[in-house]
Amino acid sequence: MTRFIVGRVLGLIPTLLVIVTLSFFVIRLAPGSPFTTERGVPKEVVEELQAHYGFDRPFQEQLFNYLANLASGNLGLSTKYPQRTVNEIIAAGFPPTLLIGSFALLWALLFGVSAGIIGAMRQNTVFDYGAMSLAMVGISLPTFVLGPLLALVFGLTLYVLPPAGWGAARHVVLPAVTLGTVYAAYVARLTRGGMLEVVRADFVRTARAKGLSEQLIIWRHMLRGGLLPVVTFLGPAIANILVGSVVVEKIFAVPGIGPYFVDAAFNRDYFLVMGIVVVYSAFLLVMNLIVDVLYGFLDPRVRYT
Amino acid sequence: MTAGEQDGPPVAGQGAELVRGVSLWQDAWARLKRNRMAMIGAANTLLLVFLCFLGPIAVRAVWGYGYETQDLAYGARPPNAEHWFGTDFFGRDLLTRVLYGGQISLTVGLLAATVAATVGTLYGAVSGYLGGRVDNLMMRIVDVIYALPYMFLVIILIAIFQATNLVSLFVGLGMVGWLMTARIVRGQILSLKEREFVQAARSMGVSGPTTIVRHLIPNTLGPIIVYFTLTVPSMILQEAFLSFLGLGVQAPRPSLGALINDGAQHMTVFWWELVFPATAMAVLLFSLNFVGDGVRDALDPQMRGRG
Amino acid sequence: MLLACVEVFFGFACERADPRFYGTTRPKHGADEVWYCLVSEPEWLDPSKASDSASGTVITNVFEGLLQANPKTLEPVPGVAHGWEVFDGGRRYRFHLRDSQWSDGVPVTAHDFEFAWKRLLNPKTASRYATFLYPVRYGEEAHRRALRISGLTAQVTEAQVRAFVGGQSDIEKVVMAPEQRSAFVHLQAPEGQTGVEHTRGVITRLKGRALAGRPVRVSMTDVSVVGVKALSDHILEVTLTDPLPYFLSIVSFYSTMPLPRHLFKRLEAEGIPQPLWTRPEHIVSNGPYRLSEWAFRQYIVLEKNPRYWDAEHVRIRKVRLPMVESYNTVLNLYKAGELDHIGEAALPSEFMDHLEGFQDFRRANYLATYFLWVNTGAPPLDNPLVREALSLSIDRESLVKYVARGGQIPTRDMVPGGVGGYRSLGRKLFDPEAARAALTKAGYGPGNPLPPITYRYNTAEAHKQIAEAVQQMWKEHLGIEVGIENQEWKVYLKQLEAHEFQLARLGWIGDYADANTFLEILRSTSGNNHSNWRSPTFDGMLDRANGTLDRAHRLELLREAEAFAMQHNPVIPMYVYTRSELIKPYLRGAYLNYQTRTYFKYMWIDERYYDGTPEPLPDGLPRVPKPILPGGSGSPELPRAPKPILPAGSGSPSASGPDGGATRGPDAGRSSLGESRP
Amino acid sequence: MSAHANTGGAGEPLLRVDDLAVHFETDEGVVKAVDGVSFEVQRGEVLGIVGESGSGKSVANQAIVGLVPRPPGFYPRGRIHFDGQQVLGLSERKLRDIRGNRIAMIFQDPMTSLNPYLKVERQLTELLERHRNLDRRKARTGAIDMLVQVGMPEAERRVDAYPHELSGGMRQRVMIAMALLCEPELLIADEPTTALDVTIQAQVLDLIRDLQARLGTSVILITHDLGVVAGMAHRVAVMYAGRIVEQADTDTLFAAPRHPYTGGLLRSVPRIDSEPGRAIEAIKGLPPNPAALPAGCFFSPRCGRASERCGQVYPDRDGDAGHYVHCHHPLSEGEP
Repeated sequence: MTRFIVGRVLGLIPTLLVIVTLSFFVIRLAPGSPFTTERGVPKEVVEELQAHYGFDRPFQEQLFNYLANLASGNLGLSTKYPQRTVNEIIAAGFPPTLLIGSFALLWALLFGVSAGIIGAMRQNTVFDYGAMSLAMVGISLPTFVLGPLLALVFGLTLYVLPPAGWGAARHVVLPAVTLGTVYAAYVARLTRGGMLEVVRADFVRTARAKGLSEQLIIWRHMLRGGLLPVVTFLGPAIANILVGSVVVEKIFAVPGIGPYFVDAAFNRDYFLVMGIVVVYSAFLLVMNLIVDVLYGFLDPRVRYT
Repeated sequence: MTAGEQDGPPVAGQGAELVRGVSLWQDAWARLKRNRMAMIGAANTLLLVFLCFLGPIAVRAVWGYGYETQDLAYGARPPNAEHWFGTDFFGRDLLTRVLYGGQISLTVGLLAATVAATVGTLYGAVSGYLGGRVDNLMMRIVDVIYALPYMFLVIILIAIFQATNLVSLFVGLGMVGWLMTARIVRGQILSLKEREFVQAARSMGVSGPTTIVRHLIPNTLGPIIVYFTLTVPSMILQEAFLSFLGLGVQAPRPSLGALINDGAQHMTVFWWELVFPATAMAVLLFSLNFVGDGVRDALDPQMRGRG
Repeated sequence: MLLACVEVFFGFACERADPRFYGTTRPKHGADEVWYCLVSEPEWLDPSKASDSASGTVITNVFEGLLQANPKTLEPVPGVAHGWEVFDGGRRYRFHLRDSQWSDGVPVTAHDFEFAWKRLLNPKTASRYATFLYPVRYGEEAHRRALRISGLTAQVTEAQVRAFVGGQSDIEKVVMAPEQRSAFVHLQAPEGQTGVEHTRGVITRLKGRALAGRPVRVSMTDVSVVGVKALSDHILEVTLTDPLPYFLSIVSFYSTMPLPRHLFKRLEAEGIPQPLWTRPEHIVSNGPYRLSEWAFRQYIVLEKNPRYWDAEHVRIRKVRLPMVESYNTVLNLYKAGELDHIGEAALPSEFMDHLEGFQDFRRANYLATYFLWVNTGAPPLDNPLVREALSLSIDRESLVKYVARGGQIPTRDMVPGGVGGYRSLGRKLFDPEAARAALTKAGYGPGNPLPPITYRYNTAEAHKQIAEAVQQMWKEHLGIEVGIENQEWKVYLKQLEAHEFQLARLGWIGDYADANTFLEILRSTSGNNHSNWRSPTFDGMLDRANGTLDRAHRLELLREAEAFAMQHNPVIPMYVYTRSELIKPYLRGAYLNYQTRTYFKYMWIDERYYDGTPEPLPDGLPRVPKPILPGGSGSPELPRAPKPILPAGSGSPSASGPDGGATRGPDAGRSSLGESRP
Repeated sequence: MSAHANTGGAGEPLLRVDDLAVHFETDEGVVKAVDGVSFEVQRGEVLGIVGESGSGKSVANQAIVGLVPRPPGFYPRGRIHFDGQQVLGLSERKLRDIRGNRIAMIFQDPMTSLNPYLKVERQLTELLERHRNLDRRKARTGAIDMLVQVGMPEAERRVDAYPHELSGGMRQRVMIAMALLCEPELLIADEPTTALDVTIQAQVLDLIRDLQARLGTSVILITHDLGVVAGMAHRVAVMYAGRIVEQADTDTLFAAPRHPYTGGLLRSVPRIDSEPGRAIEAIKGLPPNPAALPAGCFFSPRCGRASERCGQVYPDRDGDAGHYVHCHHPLSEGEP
């Protein structure tokens, strides 16, 4: 197990290296420069800036320098926020995104798993149809509709939660719910499906034949197997929640990393784009690794090789 | 699902199958037909396709205006007898725009999903068929792309293509959406290629590409179709997401996503701009999702209930 | 209560809100605080480097330059300099500084200004606004690192200098500086080489060579030659190349604000990187406020600077500046009382009809023109008649009324009327008949349709709407199909610069209140001129106008220049921008002006305006400082100075100055409440 | 528990099933999975129930402990008495006290019937925790003891294994251990050997037989394989399409089957003593669709002896409790 994890972690490095090189190349393919603005900038200024950021060097040298800096944990300088290092920007933006993302995931799991269990246990009843219709609504409702709606209801009509902003616990609620609802819907469907598969499994019949209580059967015998599809879904879900935070963070003015996915690419803020790609990819790869380990933990039949 | 599985009472199908020797496809069709929600969804989808593709033409023929016809002095009116869904800021008829937007969304969804399915199938099939090191390398590439933030990829793709037209949009979406299909197809091919009929084809000297196209891909069609039907609605949502970021279909063409985004921005002043497109989108996605679920249940009983 | 709220589910206010106002009418903070919205994270809080509007707002309130602007009229009024003198027909200025301190107690001196201005012009600073000081003598030479040839005799001519350098490099221009015994040569670097590399190469090759039989020194120009000098702690002398009518406007702009030299020295000694000097833990400033918190991309908090020379008149003690980018969110926050004032954020046109109905909504003209660049380089747009036809067939009145909706002023001129006393051309806005006639005359019609044209805009909702409407108008009035296409910003700009477009929208925001700022971009040499229309005639007309000291005559010459340019339609103007703002009724002293310049020091919270007040009162005129003539005590080394001459560009002498205290607003009767201070 | 054990064949039977019917509501109508089944199990007795898959034998037995999922299943009629107590319609809570405790079950496929996500220990101890109120430690000791009893090699170690780490035989031993852990009075073994290799089948059957003899547990052995029944059961009931068509003590049934179906089943079993060259015969045709049962005798469409009456009237019971049959044309003794 330990060997498996160490091996996988080491395996991440070449993957990450390829990702970095690839994105370094791709972002430079996009036309435009970080220093153009609608107001003409003197050539001298642009040259000075190019030299400052090292963009006047040959491409291979830039890539090499970047990788060398990366190895020492230095992600370079932002061109859009010239007073900030990319490290600083990401360090400032990642916690809010992570916080909202975690709560969104928590909400998705709590709501989704409960709804899914109810749906599966009371299959083809009003509860089932209710929960699954709700899930379908969740899946079919884009976040940029749900977000403003929630802000309108709770922020501007009932005045119970701030319609936007950041800094206090109450600011987390609406963004997290907005972001998590779609995934709650997916989780509900997956849980229901997984539980339905398990509910008729032989070993659950065995558990019934043992005279165990229904709660114990659900908790001990069904949940693990029933949640496996959900666990498989967690990897992509985490990735999507990270990207999906773009919308939510814009709507609720959360100072997270989300808007950079778009803005940094638009501003041709090369190092910031790279920094985000690196951090995002590394985070995602690690999360996928954790999901794999979790999967193995839940299903002892999976071998670590 | 009835109590028929395991060792309970036998279900009609079990015995009947053996007698009649029903093929996988006929059986799947039969199963699909029995799924009431899926059939309602399918009927609904057909109705929407019909409305979205013919509606704007009919409106232009009868009333002489289209989704792009402005009447600036008649901007942003709530629903009325003349304009059932009201008009938008430019005095354009919202009903026509919703219908046309549905057309665009359906097109983007279908084409992007087709791109994704085609690229994914070919890539997965080649990877699975060749196996070994090549397979390993090709799957590594998939892993790498998978770990890249997909927004970033789409933005860069759109920037490189230097235009946000329909083609680059569904190419962009499709290029990012093929990964899952590639993985699924590869897995299927890996197990299929050891089967007798493939071995037989090989031993008879059938070439690699022919084997893939004639023998392997048709046998993975089930999962491909299942995944395809589930991809269509998700692509429609992705397009909506891009519209929110200003990267979607460009004006004056509306997509449902773009309409909803406009509506969400103005919902406190022009509620109808949100309500109608959002409802249309919900109904469309509902229908497509039910069809997708039904197809999955019908074609791949093992996947039943997933996703 | 719940029922009431459900009732207004789609309404705009709950019971507690006064329906005459948009959202809450009671601040969520104390009476000495303001919450104001910044549209984005400021890029730099360094006056030399900043160029975005968020930075501008913070810097304007945290630092103070020689002059500041009247918050209502934007005319330059005394800041750190309490008075100034003008010599040599407007070529030399002497600013007299008052006794004032940095926020750490160190006195603000003329040396701080000299340091700041030279830093702005230092190419290493890479300031986007360095060009503002190009009019200062040798400012351009220093910034562009011209080749400097020194040790010349008075007899050396420009031709000799050209001959001397000519063999080594192409020459852009030569500036002779006999009083420095120097000549400055702007070189033209060959393709693929940066200017610095090229100049270095030229210097090595010229080293040791003689000019006109005498040895000369060849070097790269640095900021030491620039015409700005601290004559004492209290006197700053500035020499200009040519008289500049709007120079005092530049001096009131944030790029020319002083920098704390002593802090830079200290940071260097402590080994702290210089770019960090604007962090709250380091920054030292001289304005009415000081930076107390800066949460990246979240908010900035300003606190009153007790050492500000006019601190006794600053009433708001704390300014909270949340950064919110989405306008919907901005509106929501304002409505919920999380913001007191929306100033910089562009309110969406769709909301205008709705917002205009509220009493806390205000609108002002903005020093900016919305127009299309026309690429005159390729057919069919190389034909002036086609351009005329396109320009005349846009129904600007409808565009503004139904699409832009912000009360913008439709125009077919480049320069907004009234800027620095400028009388606009007032060209006819809309004439579809004439437009069709022009198109026919150009040879296009049913038989010979116009080749395809594409109208391009950068991706944004507002531009999309304009483009869609204009597209429709051309179709209707000219019967032509114009494609519209959007492009994301960076690609868009690149294509503008490369002339890879046919029609492309842009908004030009005036840097200072003078027609020149709008006409400048049409010069054939301007890097901002994206049309292919280049006219030496026009350049000459502009030069002639700006060399004219008489204000009225100068404006007339400028007007002739504009008329000449607009005849050719290198641009298709659409309207003059407006700025729409929401200001809570209890926030007073927030003035509207034609730039986004917001001064918090004039604001205060009036508790009598909480919760449904009577008719809100219009703000009166701000009380601004008057210039004081430099007296004997302030400048021992100088004789008593003559009466200051105030240049034309910034308004008449009588209007530029001390009317703040004298003029009372409509609320003059309530002295305890009104604008005039105790 | 030993008080109940081995009280012989006389007196009140341990289990009495009377006219039991279990029907299912399906899309295609009501499926009569079990329709009027009656049988008894005496203390210490082994009853074999034989039938093809789908004949209702498993459903009937799952009904005894209330494991038939409801809905879609329901009981239109019937009584089940266990140890004198009517268990059909007993509350779920009371049924749970009986399940695993007084009546235990062994299922067909130990691979799927054991929870793949839990260690063997957990799957055993939870029974003792539930029915014996033991703590986890004591339960573990009990579990290991039982594993030793069922002949699990290295029980101490294997108790911490996951099911997939065990061989098929070992898994079934775990199942048996699980079933016997609470020393039940009745053990329902539902096709306990079907999924196992032939060699292991014998071992497992021997084990069940040994334990049955040692503990005196009553056993219902459900199988489609008459060969399994032969060496184990005291009595045999043959089920077809939801009904018992013949019941007799084992020796009688094997020696003189009366129902043509039983006869067919017997002929399809390979026997060591069968004449060389005699082909094993399969019963032709397929079991009927339970949602659309044929009129008359359900077996008549496949029966070589069927007459016109067989297609019209379901045959009444013929014979006594010792050996009865439902057939219009029963085989006479010695008939093939």
